[in-house]
Amino acid sequence: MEEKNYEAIVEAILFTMGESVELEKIAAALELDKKETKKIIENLMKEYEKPSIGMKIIELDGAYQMCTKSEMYEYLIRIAKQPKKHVLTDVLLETLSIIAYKQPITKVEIEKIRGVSCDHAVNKLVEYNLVKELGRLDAPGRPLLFGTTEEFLRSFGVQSLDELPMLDQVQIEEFKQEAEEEMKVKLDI
Amino acid sequence: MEEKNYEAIVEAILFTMGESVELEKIAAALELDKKETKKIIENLMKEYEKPSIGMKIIELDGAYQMCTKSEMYEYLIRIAKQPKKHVLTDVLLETLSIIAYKQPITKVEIEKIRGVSCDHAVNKLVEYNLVKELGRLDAPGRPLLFGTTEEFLRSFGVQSLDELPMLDQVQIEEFKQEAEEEMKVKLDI
Amino acid sequence: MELTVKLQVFEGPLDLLLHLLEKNKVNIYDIPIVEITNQYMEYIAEMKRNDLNVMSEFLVMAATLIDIKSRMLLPKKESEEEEEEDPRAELVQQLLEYKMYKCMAYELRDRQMDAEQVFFKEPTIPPEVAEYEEPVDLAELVGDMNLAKLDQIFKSIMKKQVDKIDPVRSKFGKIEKEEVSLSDKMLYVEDFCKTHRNFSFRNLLEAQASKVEVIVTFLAILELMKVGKIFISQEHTFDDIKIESKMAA
Repeated sequence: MEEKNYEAIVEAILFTMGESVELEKIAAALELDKKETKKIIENLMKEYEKPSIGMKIIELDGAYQMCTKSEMYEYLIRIAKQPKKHVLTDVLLETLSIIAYKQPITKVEIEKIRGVSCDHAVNKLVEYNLVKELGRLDAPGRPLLFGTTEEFLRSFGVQSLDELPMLDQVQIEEFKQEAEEEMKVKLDI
Repeated sequence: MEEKNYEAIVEAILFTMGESVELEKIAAALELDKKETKKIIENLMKEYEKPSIGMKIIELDGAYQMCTKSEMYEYLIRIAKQPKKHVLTDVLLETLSIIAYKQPITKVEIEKIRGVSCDHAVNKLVEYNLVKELGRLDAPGRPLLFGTTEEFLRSFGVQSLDELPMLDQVQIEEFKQEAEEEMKVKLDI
Repeated sequence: MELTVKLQVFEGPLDLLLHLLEKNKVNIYDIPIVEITNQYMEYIAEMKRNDLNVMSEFLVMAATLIDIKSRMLLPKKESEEEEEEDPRAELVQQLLEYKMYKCMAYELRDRQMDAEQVFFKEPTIPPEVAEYEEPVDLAELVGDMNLAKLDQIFKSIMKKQVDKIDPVRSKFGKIEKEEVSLSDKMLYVEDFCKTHRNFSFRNLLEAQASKVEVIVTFLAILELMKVGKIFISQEHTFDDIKIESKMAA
């Protein structure tokens, strides 16, 4: 190989590792800087978008992982074992969404929002590896802080926490104004 | 996908399975006969010969497997050689201390003490060879018992397990009394 | 059994409250607190009282609703110096936040369904490469951690365990459920009305043995007033309330 086929190397790395591989590591293996490496990976990702290719490359918080395209699911399910799925109840999903948006967060804060004790839900989420401890809050009782894991990003097809679907300030404001309009109408009658 | 991208499907199958997959199985997943399937696989194999691709498809006794091209080994080794960033987090340290002082102990007991699921932490500690399985508890479900390893003793400069200063009943009583004293003081105010 | 079925519908008091608001087609910002409180209490009454942990969560919200309800019944301060805050404001804020996360939870569920269609691969590291897998460097991992520090960590965990045992509450005996039912109390007040046509609210309360009895007596008065069996009057805020029986003697 006279000229290095960087894309082929990245491909081989992601294929072999199976798991997510951090940008730094790939850059070190290629002996390139992070910026150049990122460009190569992005090219490869674009290449993989072709319908003639069965896999895709996903980004997870600065790491990359190879997986199959969802269109392949119906064929794969005939031959491969279904990846282990955790059925998330409404309680678990609500708790998870609070943790995702408010991390790092303590159990007490979660309980304040939901109005219900969350011990069981948080423990289950930790067990499912969707949530992890982030350390302890520097406050009386040193309560545990929780946040989401890389597995959370993977299971929900989110690249990074910044990419979480947002009810942004604008939407909230609109929501409020709408309600206020309605109120006025009522008061006018 | 209007026209089935058979090659993409084969690719996805070989990727997902990792190991060798028999022709029959691939044919069944594609809903094609073996002859047609074989042709598709052979096309794909030829495609993979391109130097811009990091993997190859090999045939083994009527079965097919996707693997990395051997030219890629040197890069993979670089990835493997990169020191992994291992850190003993708070979670790991807390779990380790509980195991050290309470061994042999089951995961359930650790969870009771910490109030959070400990699967991940215990697995990591086992991976780091600081903790090992000691057998199973003779109780319903026969849960695994965990204890510290010799490496743990060495790394923490302990001569033998007896040297672990035990938090005995006396100390626990003291803690309790301390807590009660504190409460009394508060109530007196 | 009934409780678990119901709980699948309502994941806690806020969930129930949102349901009631939707059912009544009212806006979160304009909660008709009296109606909602009544409906909420009806729901609580229907719940089988066999899981105190769950019940208590619902009861905390019931108390909040009743608190708001009573604050709204009180005449507003006449001074216009400071604008009085709507007693519902805090609840509205909480409901809005909860609603937002509920909405996000649905969004997440959709995403999960899409993401689930994807397969990952186990690592297949060729033996030539696997040889180079470096073992974990324990010395570096452990760093300056030592037994004394580990001991400290353990002690602080155990101390937390001990702290969890509330020295006051752990000495409490069993809490017996006090049987004070609203309907019983209403009968009691009606009886009282027969012998005392006009009486003071304070006097009536003085005859009550416990806090629960006082509260239920107050609720009984409200209920009897609503159905028109008694008439109440009060000259000034915080004055004693005069109760007059409207029932035939």
